[in-house]
Amino acid sequence: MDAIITVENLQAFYVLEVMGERKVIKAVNGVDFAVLRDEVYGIAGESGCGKTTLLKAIFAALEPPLRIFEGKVYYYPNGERVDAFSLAGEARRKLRWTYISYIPQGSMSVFNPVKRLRITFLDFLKSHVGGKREEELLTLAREHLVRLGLTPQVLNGYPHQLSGGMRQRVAIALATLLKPRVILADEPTTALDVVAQRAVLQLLRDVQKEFRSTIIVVTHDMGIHAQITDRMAIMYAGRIVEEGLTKDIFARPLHPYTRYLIQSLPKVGDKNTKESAPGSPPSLLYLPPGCSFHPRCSEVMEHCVQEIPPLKKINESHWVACWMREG
Amino acid sequence: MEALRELFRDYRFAVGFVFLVLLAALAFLSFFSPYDPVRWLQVPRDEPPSWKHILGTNAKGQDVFWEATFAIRNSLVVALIAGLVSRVVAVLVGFLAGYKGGVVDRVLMGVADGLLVIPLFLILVLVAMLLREAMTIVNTGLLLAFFGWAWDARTIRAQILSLREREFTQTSLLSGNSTLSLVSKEYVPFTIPLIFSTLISNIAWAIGMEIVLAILGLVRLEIPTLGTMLQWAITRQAMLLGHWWWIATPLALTVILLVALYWLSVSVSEYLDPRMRIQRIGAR
Amino acid sequence: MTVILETKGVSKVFSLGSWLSRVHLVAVDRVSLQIRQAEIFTLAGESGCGKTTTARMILGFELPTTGEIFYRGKRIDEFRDRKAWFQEVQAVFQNPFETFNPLRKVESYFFETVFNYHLRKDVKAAQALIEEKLQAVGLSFQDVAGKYPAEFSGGQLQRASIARALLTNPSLLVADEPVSMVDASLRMSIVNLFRTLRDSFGVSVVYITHDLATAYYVSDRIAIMFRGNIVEMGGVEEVLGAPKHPYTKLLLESIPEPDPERRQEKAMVFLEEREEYLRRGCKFAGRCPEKEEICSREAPQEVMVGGVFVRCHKHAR
Amino acid sequence: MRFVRDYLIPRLVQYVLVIFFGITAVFLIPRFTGQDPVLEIIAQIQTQGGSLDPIAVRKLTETLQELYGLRGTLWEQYVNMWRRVFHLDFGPSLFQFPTPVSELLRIYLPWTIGLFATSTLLAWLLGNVLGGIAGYFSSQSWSKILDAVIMVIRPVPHYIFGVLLLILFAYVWALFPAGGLMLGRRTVVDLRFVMIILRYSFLPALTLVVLGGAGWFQQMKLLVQNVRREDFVQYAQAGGVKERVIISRYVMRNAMLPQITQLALVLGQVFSGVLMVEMVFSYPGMGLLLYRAVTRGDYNLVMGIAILSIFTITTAVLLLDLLYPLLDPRIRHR
Amino acid sequence: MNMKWFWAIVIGCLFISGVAFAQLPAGIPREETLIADQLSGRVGTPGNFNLWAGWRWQDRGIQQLLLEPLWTVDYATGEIIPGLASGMPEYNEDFTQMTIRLRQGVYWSDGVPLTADDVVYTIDLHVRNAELPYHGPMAEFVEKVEKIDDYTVSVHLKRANSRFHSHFLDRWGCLRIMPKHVFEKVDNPITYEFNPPVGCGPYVLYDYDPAGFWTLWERREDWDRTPTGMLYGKPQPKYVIIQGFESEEARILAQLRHELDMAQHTPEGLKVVLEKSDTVRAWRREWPWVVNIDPCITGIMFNNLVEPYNNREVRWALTLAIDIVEYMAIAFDSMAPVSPIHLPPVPAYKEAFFTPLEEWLKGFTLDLGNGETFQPYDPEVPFKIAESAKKRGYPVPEDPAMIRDLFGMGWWKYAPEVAEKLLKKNGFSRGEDGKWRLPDGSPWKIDIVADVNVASHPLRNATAAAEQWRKFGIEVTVSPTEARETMILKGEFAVCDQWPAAEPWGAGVDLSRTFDPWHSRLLTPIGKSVALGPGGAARWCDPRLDQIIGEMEVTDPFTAVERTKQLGIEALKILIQEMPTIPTYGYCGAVAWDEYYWTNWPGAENPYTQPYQHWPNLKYMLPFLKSQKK
Repeated sequence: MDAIITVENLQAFYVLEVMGERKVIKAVNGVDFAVLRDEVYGIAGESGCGKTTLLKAIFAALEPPLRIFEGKVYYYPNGERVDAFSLAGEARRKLRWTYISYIPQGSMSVFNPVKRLRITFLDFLKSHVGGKREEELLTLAREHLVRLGLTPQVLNGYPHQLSGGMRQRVAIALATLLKPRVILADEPTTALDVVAQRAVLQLLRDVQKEFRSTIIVVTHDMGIHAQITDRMAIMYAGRIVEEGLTKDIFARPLHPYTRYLIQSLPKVGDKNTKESAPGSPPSLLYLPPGCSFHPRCSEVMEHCVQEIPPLKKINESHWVACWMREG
Repeated sequence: MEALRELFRDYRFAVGFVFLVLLAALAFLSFFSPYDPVRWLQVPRDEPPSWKHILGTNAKGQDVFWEATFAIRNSLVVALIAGLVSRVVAVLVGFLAGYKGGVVDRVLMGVADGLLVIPLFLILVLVAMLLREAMTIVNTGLLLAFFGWAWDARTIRAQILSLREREFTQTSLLSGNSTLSLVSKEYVPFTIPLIFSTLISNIAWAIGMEIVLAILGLVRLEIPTLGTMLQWAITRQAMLLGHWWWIATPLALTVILLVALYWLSVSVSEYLDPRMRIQRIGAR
Repeated sequence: MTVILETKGVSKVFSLGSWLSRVHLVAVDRVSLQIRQAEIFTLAGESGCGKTTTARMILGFELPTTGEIFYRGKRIDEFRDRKAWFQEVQAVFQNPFETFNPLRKVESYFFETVFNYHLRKDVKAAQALIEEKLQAVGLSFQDVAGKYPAEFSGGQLQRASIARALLTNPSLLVADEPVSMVDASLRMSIVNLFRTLRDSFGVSVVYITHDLATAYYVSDRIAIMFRGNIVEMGGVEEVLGAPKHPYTKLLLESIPEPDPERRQEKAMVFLEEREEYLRRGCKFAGRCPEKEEICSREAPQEVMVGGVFVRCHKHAR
Repeated sequence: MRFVRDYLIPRLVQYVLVIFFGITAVFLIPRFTGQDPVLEIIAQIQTQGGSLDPIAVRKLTETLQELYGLRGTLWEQYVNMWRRVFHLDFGPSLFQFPTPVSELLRIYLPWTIGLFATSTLLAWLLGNVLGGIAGYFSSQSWSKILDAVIMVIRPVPHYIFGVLLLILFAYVWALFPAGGLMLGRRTVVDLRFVMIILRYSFLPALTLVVLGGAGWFQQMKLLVQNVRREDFVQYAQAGGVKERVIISRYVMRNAMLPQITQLALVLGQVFSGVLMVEMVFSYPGMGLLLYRAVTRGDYNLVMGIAILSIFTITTAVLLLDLLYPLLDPRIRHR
Repeated sequence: MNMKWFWAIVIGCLFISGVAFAQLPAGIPREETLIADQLSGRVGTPGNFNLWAGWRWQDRGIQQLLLEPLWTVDYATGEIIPGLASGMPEYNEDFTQMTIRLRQGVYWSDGVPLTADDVVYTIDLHVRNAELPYHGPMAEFVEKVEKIDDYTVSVHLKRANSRFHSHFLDRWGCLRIMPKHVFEKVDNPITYEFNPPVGCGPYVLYDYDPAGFWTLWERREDWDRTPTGMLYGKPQPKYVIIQGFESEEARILAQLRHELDMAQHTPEGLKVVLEKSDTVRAWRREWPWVVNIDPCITGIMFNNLVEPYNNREVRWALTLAIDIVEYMAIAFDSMAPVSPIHLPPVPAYKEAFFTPLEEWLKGFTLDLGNGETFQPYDPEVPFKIAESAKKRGYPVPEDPAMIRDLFGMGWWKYAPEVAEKLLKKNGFSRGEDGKWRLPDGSPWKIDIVADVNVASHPLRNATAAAEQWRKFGIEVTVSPTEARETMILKGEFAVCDQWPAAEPWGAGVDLSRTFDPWHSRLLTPIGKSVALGPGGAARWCDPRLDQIIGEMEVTDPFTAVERTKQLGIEALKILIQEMPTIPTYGYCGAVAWDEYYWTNWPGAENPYTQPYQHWPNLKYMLPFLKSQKK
């Protein structure tokens, strides 16, 4: 196995002091998985299931109140295993954008609003590439954009002059500027219209093909996962409840939650009534006992209320955490 | 009360608040002063601090401590009048200009800009001279209030402009709210931190301005304020004569007052900052 | 079927940019459409196509630069006041967390609506009415009471937003991208609501979206907008079942199919919004796969093809 | 050209109106202060020992009124004032008769620009840079100490701070002069000249820079603490952009924007602090000139300074408004 | 910040502070220079020396160093010093002609000799030119001026005036002689800048600050061709700088740094320099240090046309409500001499008026009605003041003569009960709160229109009076206002802190200058500006005084000395009886001299001349200074 990121029993909680009371939000509550070289890995789940936190932890961007309670995240730059949390300031800074980079959720405000994009690109380049003149770096940036099918003209503009879709694509270009091994994409298509979504997906696919990068895509939209990911995990309330090859998951969803996610998707030409999963995702502050999904599950059993189901291997590449699949 | 308890967890708020309470208590003490603050030769002159006169006495034959109680009271009154009255104007103008837009906005902001552009100090001195006999505590406060609203009205307007674009404005309209209740219900919670912080900076400004006017002798000098206390101490050379207690007292009170206000302002704005409030609500 | 709302040649012009580079955009260009009693009418298109501006003009938040809007034959600016108009038409917005002031309790909007429109006299009766509407969207007063927006999930809050809009028993509900900010898994619960409203309460819904899948699922008629123009309009089955305008085809193709076996591999051209707005001739010409010489020269006229309005040179002949 | 019609013209109209009303106010207010500059002069001659009899007083009054342009009704004076304004002629100073106001402005303007404009800008720069850095590293102890020191210094009145500096640097350690710049008309501009001026201006400038800078510092610190939380800053940090670049180009640059607007407006408000400093250090500048003019009812001089100041500030604000899109490309004029 | 930057700044600061430590302009040796403070502050018209056209900051050296008048008063010695004139003015029998004899051998600083032509030209020009401030008296009186010979001028007057010469008698300004050869070439003598200036004084202009802070004068090579040189010898300082300060602190520090030889401070400032410097001395070497021989009297002025101050008994009641001991403590820290009459207690006047009046004062009686009387004079006041000063910790001399010298001859008793009777007699009453009510029953409020300069004597008087009257039960406010002069001249006040009477000449026994403003023909209604300030602003007159003034006009102050004095005494008695204004204490100057570079200042122990640096007489002091070459 050629892992590029491994996550081992990760527990990342937010610890808040509210009105003199200590509150723990169990955003990532014991997650294990490995992302392989040269694949697009999807993480699906509703808002508030902890998927963004998981990305932050993978990116080793830990600012209070987020704290790691247990577990490790490993990087594999140049083939050796590195504990991401133990990286010191400068070492971590150097790995960023060269080994691992990050596509933000909304690109609305991630660019310096008062500088032309050229400057922003140069800032990122200069901080990682030494010994080059500004002109050379700018050429690098231009070539990169061209390779991704974007017009280098955007560099001369200001961020607010771009449409949402364009801005998101420029953000992707920025994130891939230094050909990182791993790209984390947090809801890269949310708030974009379908046409722009398509453009972004197209770009991500191109990036992956071009640079052989590993992409970890986090989104609640199963359509996106279907379109782009090779393997995916379904997250619910801070845990992975199902993991497998994307095509397997869409073909044979094992977890009731996964089924809801897939079946509720409307299709043109299909006017049959579709239902969402009933109820709302649970608060990460007050998790229900046992399987977190049991209050919304149509197949709930007594066992589900009492004990948390472990992630079980169903076949070579398909795992699920549900008492229904027990035995 | 919940809010207060939470605010007190911030040492800046706690210290600022305690300072302010102490100063207010000091101001309140003035009602029990054994001396008439206007009268001279009440006590032996130029005496350094002692048990009898804990902050010494000045060259006018006044007990510096008791004089300071009046000074802080009067200065607080001036600053509060200036701050509150100008707040009312600033809020009204800011909200009106921001919400109504168009001609109303142009006219109001024109007036505000006009006030900002004319060298304020020139007008202040001119008016202070004109009013000299009438430069009582209240009038000084009102005068400062008159010149203190323009900038803040602009800031408030800017915020209203951005709030006006937010969707909940429309929800509120759809809920049948009138303009007045829309503004008061939807915008006030967002502008309160701003209003509060401008209030505090305006109060600080008014205190500073009162001192400037007093040092120039443009207010009624027999009424003790922080400014007139400094003015007397300066003109009677308390500094060079080594009567440090006379000048240090109003100076220290000014510094403490403004530091307390600054801390309160920083702390409360942080507390009232919508982002933080939303976070707190979300974390419940 | 009765037409309850009609726009006649409504346009809206914005000027954008600083004085250093100022342009005037016709955000909405002579849009005429009709909304009938108890139907769900979808206004679809990518962002920046003018659909939100159209909705805002229908709601009266924005005044048309030219053109008129009629509600049951009456010009909407003739309504006695804002309130009288909003009793007839209500709205649901894209982001439920922005719909409600994050610093206020959600319930306050409900009570305000009840009392401002004099729907009920006392708190108890008001609460009963609110409960009724919340039940209709699958919530209860218990779920809402005392909570701030941040304490809801997106789906819940969006349903609450709809419930609030229903309080005045409006005839028309304008829903501006009501599900795009809601988790995909919860979208259907909201979309289904619109069906219920139409079927059970006879409410007309203007459903604004870029997602043709839900549009197809829920709506009766659809108008596809592109850069200020309606390029195709008609029954949803006709328009989406057999798209005539190349743009409609593009939109349909772009839906991310939830099927790993059917990936959109075809590359596509993208152009910036402003560039297209300022384009002469057919605004879609820049990325139209079926572009002809005339398209970049002349703006196409609206034609009726099989009960569907199309604005395309291809069909004009 | 809709820009011209919708934006530029209204803005220019506002500009002109502000100047018009400002100047009118400045014309009117001194005339209500109850001072009669002519009587003031006569009184001065009398109290200083000159003896005048009634005929002389009447004659002198008439003569002086004629000279000062104070004859005629208020309206005539007003019209006359505008006529003179357009010729940039503010008449002679009433109190420093017969020196023309324009001559006085010419003498004092270089000093004012030299010290007060410079120190205001310096205060702005220093305050913002330090405040920015301190705001970015607000959790570090040096930042906290600096903040505390500045917090205590800021409320100190200019007069007292100036005198303290004077006592410390001109008496206890006699490093700087106590005032009285000894440069006459015979001086040639050479290094020594520059040094003398620098030395003489050092303490007044220090007072203004420290007290003015303290205010900017506090504001900037708060602004930076907010900007630091913005997405684009956090993203740049995530992207491993060097901290120096983040501070200067991301944090400061954005936090600076409101400060720039403030600066133009603050220029009109510096008079009070400046006046105090001029008093303490016997510095020739506009503040004192204005104060004396106001207190002595020197209408012409008040008009001259006020018009200069109103014009400068209004123009600065207008230019800033027009140029602001260059500083903040997001700005859109509707 | 970068360390490099830090050090650059530190070094820069040191560099700036180290360079050119010498304060003075290049080539001006400090030890040959006298630096004096300019009382009137920074010059507003630095390039203009044309004193004849109006106020030009004359104490920047123009009157002290550059110009020489015909005559100068010296109040310290009580003498009149003939400057350009060789002796006193000579009148004819009926006072319609005055003859001026000029000193011979005097040259203008540009080498042109001074002659009768200059005098004739000056007077002629003033008669003709209405824009010149001295046009009034010249046009009113001068019929013809003629040159008798090169050194004799005869002025023919339109009507009798025994004091016409006073217009040429310099106290703090007079009509000084113009250099004809300069002015006759000038188109407009009003706008002419007179730069470089030409004078007959011992110094010429060397340089000045274009911003007006200082003026530098250089001793004339031919100082012996000036009256000063001829009278007193060579002025010692080669250079004199007259420098203005905007703040008391800067002035004090400059003196402590030996950068200021002569200065007039506030009493507090004086205390500081005396305390902090070993080389600074004051007029008196011991407490109370200050100059107490100034010819000004300070006090409180009423507007005698305003109710209730038009009532003599009200004025007297307010006088008796003052506890002068406390008053002096408040006003001037007990350091000034009180005066019960409208004259300053300078030595010359003490001898001429105070002593002769003392018995009369003791016997002076007020009628309180119902047959009650009260003798208000209290000769013990100086001793009471001495006692209070001693309590404050000041080293007060024991010698009674000295005490009377320092604190005055006496003042009015503190008699609130008498004041009460006087007021009640006039219909005043006390309210429930103990505050006074006017006869019409409304509260009695006094607003004292006051000077804005906190250090000034007028405001000090206002403050002290307010304090005393508040104690007495009247509501008093003090309103310092810049419009004070205007308001006072126009009579728009009830009570103010103006000098209670015009200063006398300061030499001789002629008090005409004090009484003239009160002649009934000058009585000005409220709203119109008075012609002769400050006394006239009180808007009071008395037929008895008219008569005395009339007689003075035809009495030669130089020859009929006894008669002049007698007239003065009679007039003073009327003023005391009527008390139109309240005199309190003689003006005191807190003068400090640094003995670091120059000594032999005219201190109290050796008052060879008046002590001020701003008076025209400074030029007569300079020849006596002794250099302490350092």
